[in-house]
Amino acid sequence: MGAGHGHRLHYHGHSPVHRAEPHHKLLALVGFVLLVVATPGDAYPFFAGYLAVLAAVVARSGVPPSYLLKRTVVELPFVVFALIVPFVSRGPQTEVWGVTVSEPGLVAAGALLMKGTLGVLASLLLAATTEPHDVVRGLERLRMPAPLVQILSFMVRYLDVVGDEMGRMRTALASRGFTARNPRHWPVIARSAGALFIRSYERGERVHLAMLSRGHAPGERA
Amino acid sequence: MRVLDVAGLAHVYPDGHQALYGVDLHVDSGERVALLGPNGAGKTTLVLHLNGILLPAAGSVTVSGMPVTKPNLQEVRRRVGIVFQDPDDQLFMPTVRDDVAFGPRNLGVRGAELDRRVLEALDQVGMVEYVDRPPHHLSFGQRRRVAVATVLAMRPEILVLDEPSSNLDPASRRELADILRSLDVTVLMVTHDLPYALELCPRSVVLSGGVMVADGPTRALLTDEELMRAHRLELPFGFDPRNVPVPEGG
Amino acid sequence: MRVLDVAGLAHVYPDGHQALYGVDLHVDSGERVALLGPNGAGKTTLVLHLNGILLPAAGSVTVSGMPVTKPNLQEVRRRVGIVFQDPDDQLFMPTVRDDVAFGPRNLGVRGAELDRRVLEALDQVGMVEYVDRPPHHLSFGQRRRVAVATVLAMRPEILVLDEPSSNLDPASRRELADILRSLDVTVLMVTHDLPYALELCPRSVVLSGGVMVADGPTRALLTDEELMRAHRLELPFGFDPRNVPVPEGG
Amino acid sequence: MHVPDGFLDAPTSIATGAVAVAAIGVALRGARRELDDKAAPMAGLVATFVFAAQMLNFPVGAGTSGHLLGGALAAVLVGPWTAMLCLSVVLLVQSLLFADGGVTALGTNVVLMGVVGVLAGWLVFRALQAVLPKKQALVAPLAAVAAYLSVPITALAFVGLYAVGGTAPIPLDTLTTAMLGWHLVIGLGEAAITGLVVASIVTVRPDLVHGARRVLADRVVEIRTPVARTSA
Ligand SMILES: Nc1ncnc2c1ncn2[C@@H]1O[C@H](COP(=O)(O)OP(=O)(O)OP(=O)(O)O)[C@@H](O)[C@H]1O
Ligand SMILES: Nc1ncnc2c1ncn2[C@@H]1O[C@H](COP(=O)(O)OP(=O)(O)OP(=O)(O)O)[C@@H](O)[C@H]1O
Ligand SMILES: [Mg+2]
Ligand SMILES: [Mg+2]
Repeated sequence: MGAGHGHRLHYHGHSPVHRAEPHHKLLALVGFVLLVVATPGDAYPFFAGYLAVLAAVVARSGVPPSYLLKRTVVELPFVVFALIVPFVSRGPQTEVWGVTVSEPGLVAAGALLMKGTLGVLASLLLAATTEPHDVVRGLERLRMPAPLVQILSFMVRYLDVVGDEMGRMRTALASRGFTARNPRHWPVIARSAGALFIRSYERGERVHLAMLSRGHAPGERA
Repeated sequence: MRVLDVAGLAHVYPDGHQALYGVDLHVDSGERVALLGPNGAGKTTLVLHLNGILLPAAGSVTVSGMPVTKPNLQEVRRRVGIVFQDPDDQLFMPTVRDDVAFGPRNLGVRGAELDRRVLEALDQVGMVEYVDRPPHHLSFGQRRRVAVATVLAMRPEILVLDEPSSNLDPASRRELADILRSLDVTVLMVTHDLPYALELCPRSVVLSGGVMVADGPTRALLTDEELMRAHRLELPFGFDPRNVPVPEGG
Repeated sequence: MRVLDVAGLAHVYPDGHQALYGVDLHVDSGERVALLGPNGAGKTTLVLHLNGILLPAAGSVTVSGMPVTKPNLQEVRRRVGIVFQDPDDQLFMPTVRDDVAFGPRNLGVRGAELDRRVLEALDQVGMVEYVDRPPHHLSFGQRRRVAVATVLAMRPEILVLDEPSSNLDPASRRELADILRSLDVTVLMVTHDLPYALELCPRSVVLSGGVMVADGPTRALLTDEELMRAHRLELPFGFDPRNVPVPEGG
Repeated sequence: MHVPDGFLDAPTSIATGAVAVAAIGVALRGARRELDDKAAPMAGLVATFVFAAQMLNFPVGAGTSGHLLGGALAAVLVGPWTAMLCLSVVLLVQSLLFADGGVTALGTNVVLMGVVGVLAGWLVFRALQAVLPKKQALVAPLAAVAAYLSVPITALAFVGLYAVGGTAPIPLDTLTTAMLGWHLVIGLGEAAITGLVVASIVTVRPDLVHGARRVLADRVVEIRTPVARTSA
């Protein structure tokens, strides 16, 4: 249940990208995205260049491209939005494959998609090559205020605790003949979600106290 | 009649660690069998196969003639009730009442009959007065008792208990033995408490290093010094199995 | 010298449930004391006050003359090592090695000395070969053994164990008793295993319903039938404390 | 409602960034009173739950994505200042690791969900608490109402920002209708979940719920003397 035994976004590896200092990676990510966003929406060669740089880093990291691409589904609602923009936007109309759309809308949608996708890929690469607690460490190095670091490190720990408690709960549900397919069962899930909250809190609290019992001084790193 | 049939069962955990290497076990209807063995022998792993929480890498498990496979899981779980080694794996609802009612409700029990079952099961383990408390705010031993009640309330045909007596106070331990003796079910009980096994189970099997190394009358196993020493089984301080009455049926 | 001094200790849990109603307990340096009592008596609650994990609603706890209050917590926790009843509360690092090293490292131990301590503690509980495994992938009994090792590695002056023998196989149980006897520390051990208490602890105290109801030589308490019956303490099947040798120091 | 990179123009993004930094600064000061030993793990867990709640995503017609916000839930559980910090942390993690919400739009997202969402929820909650009887049983329903209202308010703030610095030329009235319409529906889910979670926590650990502090009953400690004491 403890911190740091992998994460479903994390792709285990020992490449230079994995080993790079987390705060350097964070700065690189932010720099890269700023650059992408600052580029005018119709400067297509630049976007091709950014994509090439990103592809090179991905190749060096050894993370399979399919692994990253599968995770770009987070972008989906946004893609839907981008696809709608040309239809609902104002401005001069133009025709694409026999459909009338707004021309500035089309350009805007293209820019949104390119910028958004580059940002998403860069973030996913960071996640794939950096353990969550290293991200916390990196942000700490970058002088994130202490209370935020504290909340963040508890959050990272609780992701594991909640996952663990949820796994136990799922086993318990299954062995007493429960299947969650039926919507009539939703209230059961809602009620057990409340219990899950307190259970996770108290489990986390006890583990935290166990750490204190073994001389852990908060502020120091585990 | 044979109710539990485990043949050539092997299991590999997702991290690649193999825990069972071809285990055979047969239990007949109405038997009470103790499953003994050192820490890490694979007892819990074996138990978790009996209602399909874990699925075999090789071999098979059959419950009352039904193979434990995906399509039969629902029916198997209705027949096999497991009390987990860690009560926290068992209890998940906001109150003790909800938790004990959960199983029977899934079996279609409702209304007054449901209430009756819940209270009866809690009464058997002496926890009636805790019916409206949240289970995760009970003492460890109290949680274990509620965990037993959640399974009793389902009236399974086969009762599998993974170290049910650990963390129980001595009186609860004896009361649990009385309950198990009074029920007309097949019982498989994992335990490290050898006198308890002798008291309750006429037959014992020993699992060690992922294989079954012994199977026989409990008293015979407990007095086989070589076997005992080889598998980290020792009789506790001040206990001699030859000085105690044979358990009924043994 | 008195190392543990609990006076008038009362505790109310955040949900309003009161678990301790004014408990007194005094333990001298080098003593081994068993803390007995039924499920829900408040034993774990009492134990969690001994290093300030819970803070009293009334009364006080003093360790080696130091009151257990906020400013002293760090020092108190260095002296009092607690093995929790639930090993899952104790183990949180990604590997067994990291987990056992966690405490000594916080005490400033580093390098080769740290490795030595880790391996020695794991060797004492027979878990050296598991040093690189994640603790949450071990069997329950193995987790309990690692939990004991995490505390042994800190070399506390006062060792408090909450049902350390539950879920241990019989040989591990005896080995743990040997370890505890060989250490030159004060031991307070919660247990439901009365023969184990008799074997290991010359003195016992009984907590029941949140108050201390008895304090005396273990054998005397175990043979006081009225006391035993009143507090759900029963000797197990086939065990008579009059037939076994007195523990050293009792 | 996570705003991606490049959705608002640079001046607007910079301005919201500055507002976000200022708001977090104020929240850090305010949270000093709220964030004690017990509240720090609680804040972490609330962040985890908000994170999970925000994973429940519905694509929204003409907005971006619609999902549970969790601002009111966080405010009631840990207090408004800590809640702002929790939401900011969640948004930071989402943008850095999950690519949900752009890195350059972080300021915008913090302002929308972390500041507007939390404050709207908290102010509604406290306003209701001030006029209604101080009962523990009321905490959860009030939290549900606050959660409900916080959702359309946040959606309107989104439309406002878009009017100032949107890059895609969509007519404002279309956007307003779509955003409000959808979020009035999403608000129902928000209210139900917030109410249920708060209710289950208030019944067993009222001490953990910041919004229940002023209605908490005082605790009595009882001392008993042992019935029988055999000493030897
Ligand atoms: N989740 C897991 N992942 C990997 N290995 C595991 C896992 N759980 C258990 N093991 C390993 O499998 C073996 C058998 O474990 P199991 O829990 O079945 O033992 P057990 O006989 O129940 O022991 P105990 O008496 O301590 O409860 C052990 O060596 C253990 O380390
Ligand atoms: N977190 C909690 N919140 C509320 N009540 C609790 C909590 N933990 C324990 N209790 C209650 O306090 C009482 C004492 O519990 P405690 O865990 O100290 O018992 P114990 O003597 O250790 O029992 P066991 O032998 O079962 O471990 C019990 O009645 C229990 O229900
Ligand atoms: Mg086991
Ligand atoms: Mg206890």
